[in-house]
Amino acid sequence: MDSSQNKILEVKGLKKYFPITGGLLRKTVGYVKAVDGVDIFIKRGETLGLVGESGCGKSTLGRVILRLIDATEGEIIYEGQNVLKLTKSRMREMRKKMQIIFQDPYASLNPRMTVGDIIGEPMDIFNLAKGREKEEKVLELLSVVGLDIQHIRRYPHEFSGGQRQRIGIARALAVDPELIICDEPVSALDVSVRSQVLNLMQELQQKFELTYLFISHDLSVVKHISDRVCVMYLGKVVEVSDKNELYDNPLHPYTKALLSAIPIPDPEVKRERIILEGDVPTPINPPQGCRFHTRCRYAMPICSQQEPVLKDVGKEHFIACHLY
Amino acid sequence: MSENLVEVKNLKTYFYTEDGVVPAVDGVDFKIKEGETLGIVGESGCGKSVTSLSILRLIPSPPGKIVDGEILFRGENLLQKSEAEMRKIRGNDISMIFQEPMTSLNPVFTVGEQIAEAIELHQGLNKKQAMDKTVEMLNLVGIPSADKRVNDFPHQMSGGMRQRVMIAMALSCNPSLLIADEPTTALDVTIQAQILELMKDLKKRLNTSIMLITHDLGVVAEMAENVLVMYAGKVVEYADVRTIFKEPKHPYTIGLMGSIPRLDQPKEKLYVIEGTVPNPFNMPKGCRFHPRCPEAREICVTKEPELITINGHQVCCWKYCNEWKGAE
Amino acid sequence: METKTEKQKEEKNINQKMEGRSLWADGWIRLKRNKLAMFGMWLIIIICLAAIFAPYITRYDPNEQFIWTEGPSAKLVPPCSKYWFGTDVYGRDIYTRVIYGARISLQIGFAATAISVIIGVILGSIAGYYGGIIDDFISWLTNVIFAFPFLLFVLALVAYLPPSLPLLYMAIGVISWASFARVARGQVIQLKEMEFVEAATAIGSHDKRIIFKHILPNILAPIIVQTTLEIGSIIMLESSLSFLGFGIQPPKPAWGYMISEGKQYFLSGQWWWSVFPGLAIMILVLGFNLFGDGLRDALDPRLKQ
Amino acid sequence: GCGQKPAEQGKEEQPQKEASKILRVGIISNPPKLDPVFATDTSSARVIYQIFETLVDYDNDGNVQPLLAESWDISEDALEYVFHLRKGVKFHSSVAGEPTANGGREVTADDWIWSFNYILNPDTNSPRAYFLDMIKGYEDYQKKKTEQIAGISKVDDYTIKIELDYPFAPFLSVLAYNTFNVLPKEDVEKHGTDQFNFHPVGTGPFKFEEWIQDDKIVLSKNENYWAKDENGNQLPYLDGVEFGIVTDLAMQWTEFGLGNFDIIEEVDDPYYHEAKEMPNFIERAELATYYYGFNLTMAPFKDNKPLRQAFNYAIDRQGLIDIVRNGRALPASGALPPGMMGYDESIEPKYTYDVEKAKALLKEAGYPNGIKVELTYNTSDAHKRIAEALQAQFKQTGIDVSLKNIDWGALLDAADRLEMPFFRMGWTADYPDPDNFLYVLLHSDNIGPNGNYTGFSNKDFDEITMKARTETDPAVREELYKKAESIAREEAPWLFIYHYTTHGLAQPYVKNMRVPFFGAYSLKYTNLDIEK
Amino acid sequence: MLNYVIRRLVGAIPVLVGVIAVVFILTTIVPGDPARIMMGQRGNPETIAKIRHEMGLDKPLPIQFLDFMKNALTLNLGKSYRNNMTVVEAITTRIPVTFKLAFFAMVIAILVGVPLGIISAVKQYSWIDYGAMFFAILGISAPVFWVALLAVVLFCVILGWIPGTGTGNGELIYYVLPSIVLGLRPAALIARLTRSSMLEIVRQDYIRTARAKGLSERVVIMRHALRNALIPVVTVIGIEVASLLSGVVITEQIFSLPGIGRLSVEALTNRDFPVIRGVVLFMAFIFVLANLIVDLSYPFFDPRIKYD
Ligand SMILES: Nc1ncnc2c1ncn2[C@@H]1O[C@H](COP(=O)(O)OP(=O)(O)OP(=O)(O)O)[C@@H](O)[C@H]1O
Ligand SMILES: Nc1ncnc2c1ncn2[C@@H]1O[C@H](COP(=O)(O)OP(=O)(O)OP(=O)(O)O)[C@@H](O)[C@H]1O
Ligand SMILES: [Mg+2]
Ligand SMILES: [Mg+2]
Repeated sequence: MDSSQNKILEVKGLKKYFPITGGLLRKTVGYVKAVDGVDIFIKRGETLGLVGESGCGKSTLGRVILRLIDATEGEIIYEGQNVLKLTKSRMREMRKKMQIIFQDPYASLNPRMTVGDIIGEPMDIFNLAKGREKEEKVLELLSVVGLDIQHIRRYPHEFSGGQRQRIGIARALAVDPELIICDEPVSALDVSVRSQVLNLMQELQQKFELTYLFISHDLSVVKHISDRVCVMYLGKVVEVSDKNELYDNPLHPYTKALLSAIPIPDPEVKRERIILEGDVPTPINPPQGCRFHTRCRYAMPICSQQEPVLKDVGKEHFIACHLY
Repeated sequence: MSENLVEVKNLKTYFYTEDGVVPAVDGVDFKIKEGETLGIVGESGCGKSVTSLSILRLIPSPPGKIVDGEILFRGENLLQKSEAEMRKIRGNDISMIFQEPMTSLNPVFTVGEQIAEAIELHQGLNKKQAMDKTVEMLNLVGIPSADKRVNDFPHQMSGGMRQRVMIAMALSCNPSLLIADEPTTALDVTIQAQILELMKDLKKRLNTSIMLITHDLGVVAEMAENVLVMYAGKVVEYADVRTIFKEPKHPYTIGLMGSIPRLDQPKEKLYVIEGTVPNPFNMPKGCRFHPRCPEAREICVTKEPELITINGHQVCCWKYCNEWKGAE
Repeated sequence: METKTEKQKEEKNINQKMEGRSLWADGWIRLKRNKLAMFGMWLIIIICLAAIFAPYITRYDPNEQFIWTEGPSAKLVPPCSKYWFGTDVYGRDIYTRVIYGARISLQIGFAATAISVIIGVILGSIAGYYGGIIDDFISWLTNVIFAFPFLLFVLALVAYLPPSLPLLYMAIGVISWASFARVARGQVIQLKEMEFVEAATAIGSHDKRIIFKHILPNILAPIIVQTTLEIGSIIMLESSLSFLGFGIQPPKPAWGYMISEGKQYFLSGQWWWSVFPGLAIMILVLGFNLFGDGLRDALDPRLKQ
Repeated sequence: GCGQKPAEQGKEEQPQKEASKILRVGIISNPPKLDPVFATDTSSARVIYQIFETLVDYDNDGNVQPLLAESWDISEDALEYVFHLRKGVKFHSSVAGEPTANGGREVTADDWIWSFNYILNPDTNSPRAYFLDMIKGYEDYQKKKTEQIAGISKVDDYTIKIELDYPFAPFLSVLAYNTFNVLPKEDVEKHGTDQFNFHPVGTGPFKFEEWIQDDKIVLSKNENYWAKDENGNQLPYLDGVEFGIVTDLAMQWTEFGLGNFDIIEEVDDPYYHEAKEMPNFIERAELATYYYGFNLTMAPFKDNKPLRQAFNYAIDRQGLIDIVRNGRALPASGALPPGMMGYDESIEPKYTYDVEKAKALLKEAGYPNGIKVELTYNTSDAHKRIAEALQAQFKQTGIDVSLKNIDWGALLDAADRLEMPFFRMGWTADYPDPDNFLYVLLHSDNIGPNGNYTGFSNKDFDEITMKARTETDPAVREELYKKAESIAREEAPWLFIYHYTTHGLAQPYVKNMRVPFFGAYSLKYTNLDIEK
Repeated sequence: MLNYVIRRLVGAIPVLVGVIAVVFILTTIVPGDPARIMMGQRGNPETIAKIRHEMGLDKPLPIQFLDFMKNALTLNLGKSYRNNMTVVEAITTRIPVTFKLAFFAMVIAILVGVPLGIISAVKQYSWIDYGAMFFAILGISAPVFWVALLAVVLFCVILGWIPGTGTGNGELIYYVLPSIVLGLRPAALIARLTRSSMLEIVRQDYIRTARAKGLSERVVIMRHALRNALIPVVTVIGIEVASLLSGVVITEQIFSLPGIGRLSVEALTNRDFPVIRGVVLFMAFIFVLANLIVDLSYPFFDPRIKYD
């Protein structure tokens, strides 16, 4: 894969602050700094895994990239174009290239539409196909994601979680996208179903030359599916690297703790576990300096004062830590 | 190890709903010895929670009903006890931790009140003593400045803390059996690690038997001594933890093991158990797993297998029976 | 290739028969199981049928005053085989008037509710969807209406406006929309955050499409429930207006107005004049309430899980 | 609002307390005004009659009789009236439990002079001041050209003189109208025009005690009342009066049945049969007419006498009265009620129930196929009942009447402006004189708020009624009014419906119950008594 | 907390202004002239004009509106056209009656509705449940005025248990029947809501937790479930206060109670504009206040809610 130069998407200094309102006139009294200065890039055809604890801003990042919510600051460059600067109609065009799959298979499908309508809708919007042609395409998509073509006239509530997730995938595929942001697509699924979906996603990636931004909090899943992995903590990227590099040689203390916390399904394996003290601080009032220093066992005085920047320590291994 | 603390025999719990009968638990047998940790794994809806609630006789009724079986706790059949006797057991001899620490605590009472309530009830302490004991328990589960946090409401605590409160509540009356129904599923990995560590530690100190329900095989591998694998309301495999992980026998267990991505063993492609969990209103005849089983044969479709024991390793599959060959 | 499409066609033919069950169909199945709701539905249907076929199920004209032809013997006749519910002071057959009265009540119930649904849902959805200053304004408007003593408002309108049925619909409709606006607004705000709406944006839907395809169909269920319950309360409201002497004009047999006329005679022993129309109101409103309640349970997605 | 405390009854029913005789009267609405200068309605009048007194009032047959004036002299030209005041009449010495500003002093000529000047003062804005516009100097006083009204003067402390601009036959009757009472200057000034309403002080048999809005009004006995009965006993016999406000006739009737009221204002038709059997039920004709006005200034009734007559022939008055009103009225063929000067049964045309004639007239009027009109009436059960019955009757002639009710305020407004084609009205005499009917309601001077809501304007009629106003010879007057009445009947500006009766109902233990000539509301409780 | 209360009250001002604006518009578009009504059936045009002038009715509407708002700030709502009483006094003299009526009605509604709802929920799908809910819905479906009528006939006339209408000398017995009649609808609503809310709560995880602790069913329901279940009920009580104010109009009319409802109808028919405005403003304020009180009571039921 000669993709090192081929960045399909690049995010620079992206910030998303949600205002907290209060007071008589609903003035803004503070911000939830959900995403607070993120720089990442995704190469064409790869899968970038995005991991981090709950509330660290993974979903927000995904949504901002698709402009489902407006960014506060920063740039999102998709094939050379700044997505954030596009007009509404240009943005709609752009949506053909970028799609999203959601975590909650129950909430992400309109319960009043049949499967056929759901999958066919993007075709209507972009005038991709009509009538018979559309129906055939829908049927084709259904079989691509491994659903029975008889299901076309059924409603979402008649499906199991895994099947719904397939419908969601089919909908995303309907416009022939290049990049799909997968926001925890398998977290809500059962073990046996999860592997079905994961395999399906991998197959589709090859078949349609897709690029994935794969968001998950499950490190094993991310490791399985990604080429590169990005670790977030409290709205910031702390480490990005090739997957094997990251799992074999984690540098950031947070990544290390995270990796060690995962229970290995093998009773023989006994590992030294790094137990992090305390809970994740809130993004409303993130700690000064390095955001992780309150839970870090290597914390130094500088950590509480100065914010570490993401730097390359070789082999495209980026890390934001004062230790390096 | 000593006596069997709990012995569940042929437990059947059905739900009589408007759409039909759901045999949520359909003939489950297992035992838990004193001090033992039994892990129960299985996919969503396979009857794990119903099994545990049946032991406490907390099945919502209607529509639920325990239709058959015995649950022996220290040799006494819980199913024959009166409601009042059961109440003495609940929270006292057997206590339970639930999956969702966010919703399992009553939002309108302080955590202290909620824990002390059980202590007062079962240990005959007065309010003050109960509150002291509560603080002690919170300290035990590692909540910092417990004497202050007793007065917090659940919403003032993080998920990990709430789960600690749940554990403190469950352990406050020194139960002999602790049922933990997916105690860490809702938590982040780092928090999960803290809680697992805590449970291991407490177990060591208090020698409580634990029935640990989870669908995370990693957690089972780490915590349990024996493992029970359930599928569609039935036990499909039951063995000690090493055996289960090293030599799983049931095709379902094998599939389960193969289908999870592992940090330690990279796989190109995950193993896939085809199909979906059967519709509870319409359970397949014969072996309930046969529609998804790659090795299914004639007999699997027609006849239900029994749980058989091979070297202390119980499995419910025709493959290990004599009839297997004949069915080919 | 050919065989494949052939096969697909075949399958499609099968599919047509195997259409999925929409949430509506599901709701209907649940509703059918609810005995009280079905009882309510039958009450409504029976009364509607009675209203439609009124001339066929009564012998008399609702406005015919028998005292002028039959003399005082036709005045205030207690219920008997000739006049099932008795007659009023003019010798009009109360049974007939109660049956014809259903027409008025239903007409007002449906028409006024329709007006308030239209106003309420439009305003509520706009407020919920666009938020900001539009929301502030519409919410202010709803609050004003809520804070306004309802009955006084209608009384004032009806007392001062020339009485006519359409005006009555309007008057009632114009002030009952607030509850619909509130329901719609709340629902839209909730739905706006749902992932399927986000998904619709992600596939490039316009606002219009999102509102009409994704949001409105999903707020329909609570709106329908609210509508059913509202029809009941509007029927009740109309009857209180008639009772207070406003609204419907004689000789139209409005129930509330019959109660109010009969009230004077109730205390002198002629109970039937006001008791039967009262029962009629109660039964019809009961029907709508039972049915609405049942609908709520049947269409409530929370119960599905 | 009904007096007896059931809980305390047992406790307090001790012998000495039992002597307290409180008359409990049910009235239909909260009186807007207890200040007689401003009151215009009968509910207020009922109370005001107990507190205040005029110079003269009526005997049982409608003749003027002395009240606070013991006698009077009228000049030959009928332009000068001299009143000899009763001595020993005192203002109330207390109001609402507190001493009055006047201290209970005697009424003298000065008080009358002051009272008339106060009532007629343009700044006072009394709605009834114009009743006395025939008094000399009225106009100048209204325009504030004079400090005092010229025509009212003091002769001595117990004699006053009133001069008129022109001879006005019913003048004495107007003085009996219950606006023109004597008022204590000190108290009016103390409370001001605004608040005197809540502290009314007069000379009547009862003193004001308490007024709980919408609930009740309590009066107590005036111990210093000037009148004594024939045996020399101090009047009134009652210790007090309590007016309970119950806005619904059905409820009032119920309360009466429960014994919570001793007297009720009105018995509605449904209870008439029952009430009629009661010993203290009295009914008599009233000087009042119930009619539907035709608007003579707009289509279809404008310049269409046959149409108006057709309407008048189309209704069965007796049937309506018998069946709907239980016979409690007299059919009306004209404007004047029986008992009034100028009323004569024989005056033509007599409107009887004659469908054929009505149809013929309708044809003549240009509506051979019937006609549609809208009747506006004001919201009330009784009016609605009549309207519904007439609506059915009209139908037989091919007259399709649709009904529209509006409230009283809106009806008055529309009537003033002559906006409604066909509307309900009624009239009860302010004073027993045909002038109060024919001139007030049908003279073209009074078109609009003054009382002529039909826009009736007939030269002959105007002339006759105007002439009758100043005529002093009763016989001539009577002839004039008969003539006027016959014009009114012939022209039919109204649909004449019926003449009211008035009635009173009291519990059997109420002694000396009567219904005055002028209507039940003018009953004074001076000699009523309770004997259980 | 105080801060919050002040904020809410200030926030209510635009709503109250809106309410008053609506009343102004209503009272000017209506036919019927207060000055004319005061004159009785026959009026003298000059006197009418003079009275109109004194009432300020000849001023342009916006000026009247501003004058009213200005005066309202100092709680000067003007004087009744009808009997010169100040509007504030007219309202305050009637408050006790209406307040008592509404209060008793609400107490009855809660005392009947909540237990009924609980029993219904606890015995879900039993005949007690069906019966209770059927009667609850019946209670909502029967017109108040009609029930009042039946009640008067039954309890006053036939049985004689209640002495009559009105307020007597203020004895509470006079309030019994009107309160029950008025409380019927809210009682039914509360019962229904308590039931559904209770059913929802007993499905919650923390109820299972409570049971797992070994608490008796009574403690589980009364202690753990009820307080949570009452949260939506409290909201409805707040909303019901508003509809109670409407109900008061009819109830007071039928039972001849001298309260705000009667006052408002009387004012309406007599075009007593200052009183109409005053009453509407008062009712709107009560509505706002009731909702505020409800909101303020949330923290008692639900500690997650805090105002500051
Ligand atoms: N619309 C919003 N308004 C305000 N705050 C928000 C909003 N959406 C998200 N946040 C906050 O932003 C932070 C990041 O949220 P986000 O959903 O991106 O986290 P996440 O990493 O996806 O977590 P999870 O694993 O739980 O999905 C959280 O603290 C969340 O509370
Ligand atoms: N109250 C109930 N009414 C009807 N069916 C029920 C009820 N509770 C559980 N069931 C059914 O019982 C079966 C087993 O449920 P159970 O909760 O034990 O599954 P589980 O193994 O705990 O799953 P999970 O991993 O999702 O917690 C399911 O099919 C479920 O639908
Ligand atoms: Mg997320
Ligand atoms: Mg479970």
